[in-house]
Amino acid sequence: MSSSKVATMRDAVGALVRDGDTVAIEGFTHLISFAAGHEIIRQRRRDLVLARMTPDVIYDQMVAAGVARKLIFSWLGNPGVGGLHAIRRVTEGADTSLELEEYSHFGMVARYAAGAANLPFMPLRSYFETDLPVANPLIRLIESPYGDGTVYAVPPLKPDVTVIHAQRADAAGNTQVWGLLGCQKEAAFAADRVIVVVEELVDEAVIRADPNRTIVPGIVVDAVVVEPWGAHPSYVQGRYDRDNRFYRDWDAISRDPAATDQWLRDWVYDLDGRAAYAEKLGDERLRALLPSGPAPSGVVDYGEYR
Amino acid sequence: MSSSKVATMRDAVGALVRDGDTVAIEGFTHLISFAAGHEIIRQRRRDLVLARMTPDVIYDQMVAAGVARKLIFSWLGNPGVGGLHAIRRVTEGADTSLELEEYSHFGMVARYAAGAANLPFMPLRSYFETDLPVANPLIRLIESPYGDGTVYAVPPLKPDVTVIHAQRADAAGNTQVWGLLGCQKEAAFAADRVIVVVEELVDEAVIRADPNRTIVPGIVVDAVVVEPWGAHPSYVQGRYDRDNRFYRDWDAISRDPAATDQWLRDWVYDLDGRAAYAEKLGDERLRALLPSGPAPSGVVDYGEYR
Amino acid sequence: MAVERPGGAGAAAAFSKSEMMIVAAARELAGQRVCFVGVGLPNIAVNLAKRTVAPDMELVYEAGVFGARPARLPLSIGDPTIVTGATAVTSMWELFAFYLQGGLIDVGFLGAAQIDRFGNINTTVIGEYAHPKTRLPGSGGACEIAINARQIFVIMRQSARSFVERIDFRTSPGNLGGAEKAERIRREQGWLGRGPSVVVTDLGIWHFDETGEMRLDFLHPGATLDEIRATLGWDPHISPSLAPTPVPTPEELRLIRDELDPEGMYTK
Amino acid sequence: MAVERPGGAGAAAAFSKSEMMIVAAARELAGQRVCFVGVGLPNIAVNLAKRTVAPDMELVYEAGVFGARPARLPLSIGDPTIVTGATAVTSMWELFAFYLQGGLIDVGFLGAAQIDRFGNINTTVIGEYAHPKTRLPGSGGACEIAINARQIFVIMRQSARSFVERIDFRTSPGNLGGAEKAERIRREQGWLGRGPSVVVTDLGIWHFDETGEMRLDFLHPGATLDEIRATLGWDPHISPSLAPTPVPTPEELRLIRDELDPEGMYTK
Repeated sequence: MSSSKVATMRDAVGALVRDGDTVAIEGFTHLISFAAGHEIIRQRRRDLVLARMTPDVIYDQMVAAGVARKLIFSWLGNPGVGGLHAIRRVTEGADTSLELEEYSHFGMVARYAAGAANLPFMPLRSYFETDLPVANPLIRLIESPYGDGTVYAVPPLKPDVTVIHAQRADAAGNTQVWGLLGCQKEAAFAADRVIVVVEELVDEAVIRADPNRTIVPGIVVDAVVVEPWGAHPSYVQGRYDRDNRFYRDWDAISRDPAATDQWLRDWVYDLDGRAAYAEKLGDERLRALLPSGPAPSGVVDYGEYR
Repeated sequence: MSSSKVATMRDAVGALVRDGDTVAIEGFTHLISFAAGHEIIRQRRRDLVLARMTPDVIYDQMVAAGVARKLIFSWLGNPGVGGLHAIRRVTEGADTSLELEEYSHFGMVARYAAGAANLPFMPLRSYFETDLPVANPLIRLIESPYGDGTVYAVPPLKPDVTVIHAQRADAAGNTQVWGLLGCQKEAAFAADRVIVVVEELVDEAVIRADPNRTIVPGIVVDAVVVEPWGAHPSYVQGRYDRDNRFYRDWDAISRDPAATDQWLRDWVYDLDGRAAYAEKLGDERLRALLPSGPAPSGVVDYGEYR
Repeated sequence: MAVERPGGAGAAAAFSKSEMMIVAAARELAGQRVCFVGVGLPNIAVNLAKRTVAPDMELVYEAGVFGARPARLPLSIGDPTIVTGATAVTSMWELFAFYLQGGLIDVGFLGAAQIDRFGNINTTVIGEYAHPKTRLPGSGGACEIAINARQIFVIMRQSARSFVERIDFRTSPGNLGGAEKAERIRREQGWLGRGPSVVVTDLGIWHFDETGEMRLDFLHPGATLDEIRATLGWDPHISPSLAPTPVPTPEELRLIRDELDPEGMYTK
Repeated sequence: MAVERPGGAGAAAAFSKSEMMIVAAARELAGQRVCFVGVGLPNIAVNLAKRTVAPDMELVYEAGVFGARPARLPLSIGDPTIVTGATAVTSMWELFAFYLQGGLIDVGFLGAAQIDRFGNINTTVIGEYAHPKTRLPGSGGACEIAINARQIFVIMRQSARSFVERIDFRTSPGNLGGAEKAERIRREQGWLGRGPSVVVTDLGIWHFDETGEMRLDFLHPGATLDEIRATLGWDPHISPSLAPTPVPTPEELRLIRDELDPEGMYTK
């Protein structure tokens, strides 16, 4: 029905991500588009404002590669492992060359929701009696018009580009996800441009067979990139597991600037894309990440009504 | 895991709906619990504040039966047919004995969302340059703390009881719906007590096989009532169709107070519950409402991760 | 009610004023991408457009459906047929917040009980609010559709009771007191909507001119300017290049009569 | 680090201070209904409780999961194993708005980098905010968990650097400057949370007394009061009825070592 938006990662990033953009690669531990992050590094974008609830290893790599001037975030770490050392190097001590704009998780989600809903602010009950509104003056008090006190507000976040990874989409960009949903829907609707990266391109009929599963409609999507293993070392529910080994390995790599540079050369600059990355990881490594068995959802019936 | 909340409709309404309560039977055209409405009539509750985006035929019947003192709503009609005549009789001319509190659809949804999220208000861009804030002084202006103008706000709506109908739930009240979702999730989370009425009681394992399909968790549910055909003349996606004939028939019945009373006697007071109602409708009528064929969702795989 | 007319090619069938209105409204949707479907007459007009001039148009129903492909014309705007085979089903919160208020709707298609020359709409009460002569349904989603959809199409029958100098209640804003004020308010408050752009009635087609007032651009076959003037409460702007509305094609009539409204709910 | 102790019935195995801390924290969850699981040590403590003292407890993960049944201990708090077989998966908006801010969470279980005597928590920076000595992860969900969960449990290792007179940044409010102010603020602002109720460390178990300050109620086997005093930055309240923490059972140790943390990530 709609014309195809299917593109290569190189073309999608080339056309849709510009120097100076605010870019959100979203996905809360699940479905993080490392493939898009690496392509942005490879195309040497500069001065990006990188927004993400949890910058994670992907933004540590992007910061190490010099693409970012600022982070907007709510939790800055390598979950279960420790710190993000490339980011720490430019945010600690005298040399704080990377600008930080910091919220809580709910604050970040509320910012995307306000952006998606075209609201000037979103109220929430967080931040009272904390130092966060001092650290970030964009967190502001607002009085209830019903005379029952004050709450805090956060401003809308409208990325220039949001990138999400998903199990599947059709060529028009109608996108379905199961497992953790994070704030991808809000981040996609809030953005000016949207890149959807999927494990599998499916026929429109697959999407239309289960419309409640759709999280982002094609109407807000600019490009659909088909990139199996595109979320590694993050994971895709039902497809492959989180590669915790990589998250642990990154701790040592990222503590050493030379090792970090070498890693970027070996795994990003010297490869021409995700297929080469997956090949370099090797079958054995990938096979070990497959689920131990299936866990089918079951079928529901929408019924035919003529 | 949790003990069973399964109850009869008589017991659930008897224990959970009290005179004077604010009651929300939600479901936007889809999944309207006529069964609960009729049981509330049968138990002769009084002075209820009835909240619903679209009061529909069910609230027309409840108002005709004298259970309500007030409506909170956003669209007061018989969709595609015309007016709600029992309600019109007590809201027009000199005899306006039923109190009305009126919003737009988004305003009602935002009220439930504020209630569910324990917020003192929810902002929205509706109402500017309309007479609605004059008609309802609870719709109030609020200034953005970012100096970019004003928007309107609505206050939280926290029903004493919310009733929702669903395709299925387990005995603990974990509830799954497909098709139109309306504002049921928000209305359930906002309420003090929740009654879930289902077409089918399923094992916990059915729910856990597809956790993304769950709209309301058992933790907020007080009673699970199993009531096949409980939404008629409303419909249940994949189970039975909307009985448009009844919606049209109600127009004539409800224009005549005597016919309305007779209908309430025949179809509510003189029946002891939904099974008798379905029997009275008859097999032929019910069979005609079955979908013309199946429309299966397909299966997705969550994967086993040990 | 029915008038006999020569068609473009060969003799046309007889058609009713309601059929002409629905056909004219559907045609106005040519080239539109995303349409928010209101209850009643908009429902049949939009579904006709989807089958004729706008096959790629995405239908959005406030019930929470994007990309609906109704296999039949639903009586209500919530119906199982708008879900089965749709692109996406969402909560109403997301539908109103992200799709409508977020700015994705090109055309909001509304009905009305009363309208004024500036396209301001009343669907709430006839008479005073507290003790109305007639209690109408109220806003539903109309108030927010009027503010947030990029443009507003209206379909309604014309009568002295409905096309009035002053509406009894402003449920949904149109061009307020005229184009100048409307532009200023929309700019100041950051509305995404540009307001009403067309009103299709059983007598003709009105667009909005530079003053923000509706102007009659097409007169339906069989209708007269006297009839137009007798069915509204102000002295209307008539286009100097007023043209006759092209009559319904046999295919348009077939779709209405055989597929969309076989019981004649909308067209009698 | 390991100490040898006689168990309740027969000889107990040797166990580490970290194992004692995790076991003590898990036991505090007995009788709790809904627990919000934080990253790091809370993750293993809550998963141990689910397998021992609180089998019916619902685990909530901020990633958007209610009623998780992780088949393995996830390294991160987002992991496919917390989804498969869970009761409900929601967007994070709904998780934070409806489940947490809506008041459904009985216990929020947090870790911390710094804590003061009133249970105020810092997970943002060591040093000044603009040019920190150490940049920590920040709030994540901790700030809103501290405000909205009915009560807060903390698990963290005790040291002079972490148990401080003044935290460098207040990420998550505890009892503020003491019980009186905390009660007033909570009442005035309608917080649902009653604040911190227990801090479990590698040396003992602290609850909060009527002044809002933490009080040592249990001392772990092998730990001494001198060690307690050497690892905090204020003169601590010690319960007059201070008791030794019951040692881990063989089953608790088996669960930690064989099922939850076979690689010793949390317990070395």
